[in-house]
Amino acid sequence: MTLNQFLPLLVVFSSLIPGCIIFLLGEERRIARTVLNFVGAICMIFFVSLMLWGVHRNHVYEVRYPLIDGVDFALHADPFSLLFVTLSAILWLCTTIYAIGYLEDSPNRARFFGFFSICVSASAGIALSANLLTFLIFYEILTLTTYPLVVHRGTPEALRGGRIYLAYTISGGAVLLLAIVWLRSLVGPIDFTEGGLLAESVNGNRTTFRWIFGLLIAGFGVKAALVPLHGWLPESMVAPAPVSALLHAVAVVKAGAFGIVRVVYDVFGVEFCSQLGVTTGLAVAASITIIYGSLRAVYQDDLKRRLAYSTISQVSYIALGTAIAGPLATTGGIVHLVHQGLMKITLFFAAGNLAETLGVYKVSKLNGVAHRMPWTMLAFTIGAMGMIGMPPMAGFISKWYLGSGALEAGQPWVSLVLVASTIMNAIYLLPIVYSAWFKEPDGPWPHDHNHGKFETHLFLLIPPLLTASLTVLVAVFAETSISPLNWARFIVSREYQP
Amino acid sequence: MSTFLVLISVFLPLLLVTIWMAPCCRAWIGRLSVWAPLPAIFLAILGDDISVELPWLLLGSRWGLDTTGRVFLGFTATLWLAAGIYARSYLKRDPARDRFELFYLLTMAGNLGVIVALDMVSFLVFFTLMSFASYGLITHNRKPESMRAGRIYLILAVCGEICLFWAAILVVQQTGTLYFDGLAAKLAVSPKRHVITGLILVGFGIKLGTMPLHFWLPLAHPAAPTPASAVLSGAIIKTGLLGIIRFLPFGAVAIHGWGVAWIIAGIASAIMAVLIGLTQHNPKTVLAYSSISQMGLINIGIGTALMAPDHWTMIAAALLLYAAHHAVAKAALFLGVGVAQAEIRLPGQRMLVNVGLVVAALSLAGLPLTSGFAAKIALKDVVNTALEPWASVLKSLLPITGLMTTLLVGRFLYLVWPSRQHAHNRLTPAMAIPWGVLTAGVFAMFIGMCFRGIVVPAWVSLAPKQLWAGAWPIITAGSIVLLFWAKPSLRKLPRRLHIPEGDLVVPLEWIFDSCHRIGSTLDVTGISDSIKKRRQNIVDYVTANAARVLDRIELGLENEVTAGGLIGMLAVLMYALMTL
Amino acid sequence: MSRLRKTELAKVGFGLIVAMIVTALGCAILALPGEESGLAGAVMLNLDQAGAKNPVTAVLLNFRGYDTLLEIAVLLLAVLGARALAVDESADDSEHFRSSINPVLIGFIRVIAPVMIIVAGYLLWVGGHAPGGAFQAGAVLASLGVLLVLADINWTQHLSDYSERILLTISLVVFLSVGLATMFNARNFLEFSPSTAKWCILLIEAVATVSIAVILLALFCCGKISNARKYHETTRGRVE
Amino acid sequence: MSNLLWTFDIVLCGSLVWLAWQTLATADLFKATVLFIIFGLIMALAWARLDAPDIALAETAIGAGLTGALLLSGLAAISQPGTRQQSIKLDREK
Amino acid sequence: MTTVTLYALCGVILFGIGFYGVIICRHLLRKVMALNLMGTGVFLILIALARRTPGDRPDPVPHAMVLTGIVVAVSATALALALLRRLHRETEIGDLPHDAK
Amino acid sequence: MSFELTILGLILVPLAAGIAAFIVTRFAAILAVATALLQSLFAFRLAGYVLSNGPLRYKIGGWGAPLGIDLYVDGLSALMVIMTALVGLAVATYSTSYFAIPEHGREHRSNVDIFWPLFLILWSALNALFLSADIFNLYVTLELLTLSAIALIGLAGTVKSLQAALRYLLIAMSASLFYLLGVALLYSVYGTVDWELLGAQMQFDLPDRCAIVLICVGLLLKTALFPLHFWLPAAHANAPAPASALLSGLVLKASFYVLLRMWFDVFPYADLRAVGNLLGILGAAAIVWGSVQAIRQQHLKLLVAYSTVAQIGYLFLVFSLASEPSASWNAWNGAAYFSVSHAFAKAAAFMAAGSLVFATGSAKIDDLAGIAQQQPVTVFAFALAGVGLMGLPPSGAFLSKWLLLNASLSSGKWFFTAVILLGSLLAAIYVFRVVAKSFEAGERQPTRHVPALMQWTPLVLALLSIGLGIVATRPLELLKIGAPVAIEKTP
Repeated sequence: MTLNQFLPLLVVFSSLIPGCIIFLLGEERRIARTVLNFVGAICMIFFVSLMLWGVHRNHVYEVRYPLIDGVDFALHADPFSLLFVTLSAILWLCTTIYAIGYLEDSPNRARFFGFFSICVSASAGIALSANLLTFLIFYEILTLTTYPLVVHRGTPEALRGGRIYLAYTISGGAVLLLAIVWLRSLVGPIDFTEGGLLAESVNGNRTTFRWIFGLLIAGFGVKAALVPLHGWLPESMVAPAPVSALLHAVAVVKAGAFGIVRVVYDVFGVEFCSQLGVTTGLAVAASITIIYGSLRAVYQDDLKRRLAYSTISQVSYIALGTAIAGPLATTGGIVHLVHQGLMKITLFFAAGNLAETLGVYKVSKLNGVAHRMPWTMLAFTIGAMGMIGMPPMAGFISKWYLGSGALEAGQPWVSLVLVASTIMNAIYLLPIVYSAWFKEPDGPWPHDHNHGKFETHLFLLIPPLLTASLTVLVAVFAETSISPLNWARFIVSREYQP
Repeated sequence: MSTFLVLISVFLPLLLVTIWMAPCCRAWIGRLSVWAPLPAIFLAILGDDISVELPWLLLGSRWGLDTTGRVFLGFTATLWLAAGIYARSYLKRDPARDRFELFYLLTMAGNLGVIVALDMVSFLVFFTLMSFASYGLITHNRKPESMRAGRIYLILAVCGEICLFWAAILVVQQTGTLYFDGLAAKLAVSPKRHVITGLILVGFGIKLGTMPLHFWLPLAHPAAPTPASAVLSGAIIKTGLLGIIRFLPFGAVAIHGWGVAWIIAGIASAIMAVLIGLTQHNPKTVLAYSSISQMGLINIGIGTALMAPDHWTMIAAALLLYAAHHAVAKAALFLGVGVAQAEIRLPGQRMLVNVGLVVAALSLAGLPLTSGFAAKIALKDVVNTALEPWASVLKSLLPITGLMTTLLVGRFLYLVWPSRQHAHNRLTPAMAIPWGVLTAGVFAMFIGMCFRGIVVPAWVSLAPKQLWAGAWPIITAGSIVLLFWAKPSLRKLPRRLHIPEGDLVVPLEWIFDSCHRIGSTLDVTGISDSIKKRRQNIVDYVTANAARVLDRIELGLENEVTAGGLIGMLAVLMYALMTL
Repeated sequence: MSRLRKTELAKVGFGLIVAMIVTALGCAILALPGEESGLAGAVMLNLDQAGAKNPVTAVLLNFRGYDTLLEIAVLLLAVLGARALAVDESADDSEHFRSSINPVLIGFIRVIAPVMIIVAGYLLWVGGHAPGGAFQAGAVLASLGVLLVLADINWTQHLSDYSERILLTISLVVFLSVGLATMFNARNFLEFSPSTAKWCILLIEAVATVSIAVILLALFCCGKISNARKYHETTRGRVE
Repeated sequence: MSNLLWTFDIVLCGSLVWLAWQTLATADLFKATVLFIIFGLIMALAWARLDAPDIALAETAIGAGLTGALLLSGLAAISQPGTRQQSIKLDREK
Repeated sequence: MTTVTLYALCGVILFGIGFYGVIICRHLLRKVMALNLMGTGVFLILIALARRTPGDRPDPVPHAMVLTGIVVAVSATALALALLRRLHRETEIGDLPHDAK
Repeated sequence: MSFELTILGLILVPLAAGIAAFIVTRFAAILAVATALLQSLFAFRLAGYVLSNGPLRYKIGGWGAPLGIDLYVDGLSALMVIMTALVGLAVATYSTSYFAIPEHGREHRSNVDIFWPLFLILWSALNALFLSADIFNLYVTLELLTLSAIALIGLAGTVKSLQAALRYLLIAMSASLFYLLGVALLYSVYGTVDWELLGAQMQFDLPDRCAIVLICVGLLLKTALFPLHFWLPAAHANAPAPASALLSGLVLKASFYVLLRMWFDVFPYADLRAVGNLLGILGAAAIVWGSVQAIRQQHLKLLVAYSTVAQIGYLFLVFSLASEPSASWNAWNGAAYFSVSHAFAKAAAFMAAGSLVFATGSAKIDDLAGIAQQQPVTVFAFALAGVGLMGLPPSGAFLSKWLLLNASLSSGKWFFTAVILLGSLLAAIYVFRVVAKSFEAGERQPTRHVPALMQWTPLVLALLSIGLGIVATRPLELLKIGAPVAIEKTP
């Protein structure tokens, strides 16, 4: 089936083409833009569902196109890529809705939505990449197209944020490029292979491979915001809320985390990684990140910065799960990719609602905000609870698997990390919930925009509630066959198959 | 039918919560929520032992009913129903009644869910729901002291959750099963059972108010509105016991160390709580300390069970009995606080109220012919099974606890005695009936137990020796109480000896605050600012100089003589490189 | 003082470097083989088919005619460049230039002009078999033009800009056309048949002479012959 | 004969080098230009000596003649004051 | 040393002088002259070396090349002078800003 | 249409069109665009011939080398011709609008009309250069190229442009004479100027060495390799925008092409390892120095011009990298492809810069604040071209850097690996300096209306430079044809 083979490409195009058309439409064609966005998002979900169906039945979806001899641009749908692409597709839809509400009446919307859509295709591309080169291509496209979104407001802070963002990510990209070229010059084409590409045919110098692994992790670690490569993330929180929500909670950081998982499992292979002894290093790095991120989050008064540090901490769970290297931990890490996305996007949506509707940016100004915006804060609360890992929220499932995995792999020290992180999660998230619900407002809000019947614009309200419900649903229905958890297990079963 | 009941008892409150979200529906949800525990009551009475598999839910769930569950469900649901009815009236004029109902329903859902959950994940889910939702009940009136109580409660709840989470993960990892069914046997052979037991005991011990993890309780329970206090003290703290029963490998293996530890903790709770409680002047705080002390007795039972796996069946029955008894009696007392403080017009009513209060109070102390009496007897059997020297220690201790409990309830009665209180509101039937029913339940339970043969042999327990054994501490203590009551000089003694509510929390808070103060006096931002500034200076200096150097070089390169020289030198160099 | 010394030092240093280069090149020259015929033999061998007896002309217009074509383009380019840089100042064109005509110069030109034209024609014609050719002839004609300009003999007023452009480019056009015309005979570009080569070369050279003359003159006049007077008002003063 | 020619060659080359150097070293630009033209004429001799009459002709006409004329006219042009001084309208670079 | 080498060496020296002049001379006109000297040096080398043929007829190919070269040189000179004039018109300077002063 | 007509058409059609455009000024622009279209057609046809027949020769005048002059086309030259055709087409299109603006015509209309013949002759010269097999003919074409380039720079008419043009002229002419002297030496040793024949006979004697040095130095000067780049920034920055595009995009590539040819085809047996390393190190220095200077510039076009200095450095890495047999194939391909992709990106960048300068009426980067809102297309074009300059995927430059990196890694020359990566980072800094400025918020004066062609042409060209990364297989396949024997053909 020809169409089948092109499905991965269609997924990428379903947001790329609307993005390009949006640029051409210009600023004023608001309805056309909205329709395009939705059509794109829905098409993407449709194509992704088709692939999900197919991959479950072991259909192969692959597009391969030689760039130069022996270097292919290749898209490939495997269970892991579909996990990420599904997440992107669904959250894109949510965020599109949100962004339409959020950016009402602000300038440069065509630019915003154009780049936004291209970003989504880039992350879809990252998800569907079949080799490291393709991954790198989309990774860099993602970097570039995110930049205009980060500096969207054009204020000095935005420009500064953008500068820092670029400084980190472009350097990361360069390191990645180096690593990929190096690896390729040693072992030839680098297609992602379940169980690891290098697992069998390794005769090179161990130290060389360790270096390459380090470089790869450093390259991905920039986007995954591994400490000390995390500096860009809090700074780029100056972006509009939908950007922070989708890109910095989901697409960009996840791209990094996704890359780390790919490298460990599909390039090096767990076996080989443990032989090299690099997994412990990764686990330690991830643990430090988790602790450090949480610790910093506690001291932030700016809501989005607090969430940003929380992201730094939470995304490293994925790396941690990968590094612990056992079926359970990996399941936890992989499923956290989805879960963290859902929870964090909820939090960001809510934070954006507060900023947009009430002009509230600081944690210290949140007293009683839930009386004014109960639904938003309900979503926030669910997200926050999930982050802490309370059942029956998504975070619980992730932590459950990570914890079990750590024990299974005989690395009980990881559980200490998780405990510390959980406590700090509670310390930096619960007070927000507490002051929003249980304190009385200090006075009138800085910029209270009245949106009529609802507490805020309807488009701003639906997405967080949607993602919050998903946060609960993915955990409550974790054992159903369509749940992320089951999909993660499916992925892991393939990675660990003999 | 039972399946349906299992599901509906949990889902009904949740469903009501969902509907509550729509503001227009809140009024009738409020009315309806009172009856939400009914399915659970039906289930407890009529249901079969059943387990419902819900493989799609969470990580694969199993809900259902077993003997333990039935007992717990019985008293829990009853308490919720009573408290619900009571609350309708009690909070009639409270502007935040909607909010109360929300948390009430959520807590109830959690509480009922915990009981029907037969797998760890569901158990944790409902336990969490219950724990966090009850925060809303505790902080209902938004007074600073309530908020403080809530904060401390929340901190401990989170810590407890973490312990339980890790315990659960360890259990699953060790046994490979998520279900309680057959867990004990598998856990008994696990090398990590000590760690697990520790985590479980700490996690649930917090809920049970075991010393030294108890300090949230005297703050939290009094802070909640009276009906909420009733369920908190009556039903919710019992889930700690339920959890311990569910998780630990009772009957399969002896975990001696923890058993001893827990017995000591239990003794400490039983005695210390009374001593501290005696100095309180808020009747609800006194009741809270009483709960701690009563739970101390339960903890003694748990400790014993850890030592003596062979007697588990008996101990379990005793513990269940004790839990049920305490639930009903304590709830009756809490509701009684509201009743006693209400405006009572008719003297007959006053009499009834006074009698009811005294009966319920003494039942706690083990007054013969009440459920407390049966519970104490059962407990005596339990402590006999403990290893020496604990068996003898405990045996001699039990009457003392009865005596002390009597002192404490005496203090309570003194504080709550209706004639002395300023009336808050009128006593309505909606308040009086639940209270009355629960108070009567103290007797009813005893009778019921006798007839059902739970207290075996029925008449043995009523033998004069037994009666005396049950009565003498009460009489002794009662006399002391009356003495104090009568003499005004002695009456002031407890006030002078007053220990702040939450005892341990005071030094803890002080330590925490001190740390915080010390931390904030270290001017971290100032230091980092100065570093930043210095760094900026260096950067500026380097940039400026680098710019000058770069300009110079570029200008130099643009000088044609330099350029020519470079061309020439390049040529010469290339030639040289080729030749050499 | 130190600055001066620095400059001097730089000059000396650079001089040394140049000296090194010159030495190396000198060595290279000395190291060359003493006798080397290059392509002389090949040229002589094919000379009779080249349409020109003068080997230089043969190389220039036949063997390496393509170079010559491009070379004329280079010349044209120089004119184009000069035109691109020229500043049109027709407004400044006042009459006071007229006063400075030197009668002696005019007389000299009257005598020399026909001679130069004849010389040019001769050079052109003789180029086929002896030294001479379009470049030399064109240069002679251009010199005449320069003289005319210097004498301010306003012969250009009848030359429109348009026809000037045609004159400037005609040699290239003809060269290209001839080259393409050879292709109709199933030959390569600029591949003259031995029989017609002579006439082709002559045609090209004739036209080239005119063009080159005009181009060189135009270069002297900053790209535009019609501008000549204005530009050389000052030069005249100097030369005289 | 050969010696004579040899001497001639040497003198010719020497004068060429001397003229070239003088062209660059003379302080006066006009003098330098004239020297350059003379250099071109002498060069024509050298071409002739090297059996390159075509080039000799071309050098006389173009190398010395036209180039000289160009240089002279250029020299004359730049000896005059410029007609516009620094009136650079569109030069925004700086 | 033969005539050929003599002239060739003379060409080399002219080339050197020309290059030196292009770089060192300040005035643009002189630079242009120096450029021409440099070119003449190259041409001289070419023609001199072309005379190494065994017979008395020199190799005509370099001759043709030199003719081409002369034309190129004059074109370049003309263009340089046109630039110089225009520059002088605009600024009245005869050298370039960064020359050695 | 036959091969003969195609290859001749590539050289002669622009020449003829140039003449026509000179005579009939009114239709010059249309003529140029039509020629440009025709050229693209020719160029692709030529590539087609090369792909199907291998390297081809065409004997002008029927004599054949060594007596006559041959045209020669192989993959490399065909690719260069295509590059010229596409960039030229874009420049032609852009210029129709650019020179229609009165401001760019200055007060002298007639001067502007000269642009078209200059442009077309330049084109012809480029094609002639890329298709020539004769090193003396290369000299003539180089001169043709240089003179037209100088005239194009002077076209701007500003003092700075005139100074720059003069300096360029002096340097480029000296460079040509160096080259010519080298050619003279080679001819006097081997009696031929056909590079294939030369390549077959080349020794490594003293005169050969001198010739190699002379030729290399001449071409290095023309290609503006650090530290001989001093003439470039001013010349490229002060020319009219389309001319800058041509100069940076194409003209530099011509001299580099000649050097590449010489190095691998004419001097293949010379032991140039040490010199190659020297050139590589200079290239690395160029990358760093050019980038650093670009970062420091205050003027947009100067920034782009210094970027050229930097990017030229990448090309020269090939001379060092290719000396290792294992790396030579990648290095050679990388350099060749880099020059193509850089041509597209740089031309686009210069044209976009020209549009921006026109729109704001200022050449300063600081005056671009907030222009993204008013000139989104142009800014986007600049940014895309910047991506091409940075060598981020999927641009053509990325693939080139990929190849170069591969080469540097497999040859173990770590130093170059580091420099290549560093160059990308530095490029990112200077590109995003501009882009970030254009995003800056705040009130700004309304900009002038930029004609549509001046907005979209750079964008299309920039997109092409990105697209080069996607369609690279064909060009690389083309490059294989007639690739020098000196490089190992195993990638």
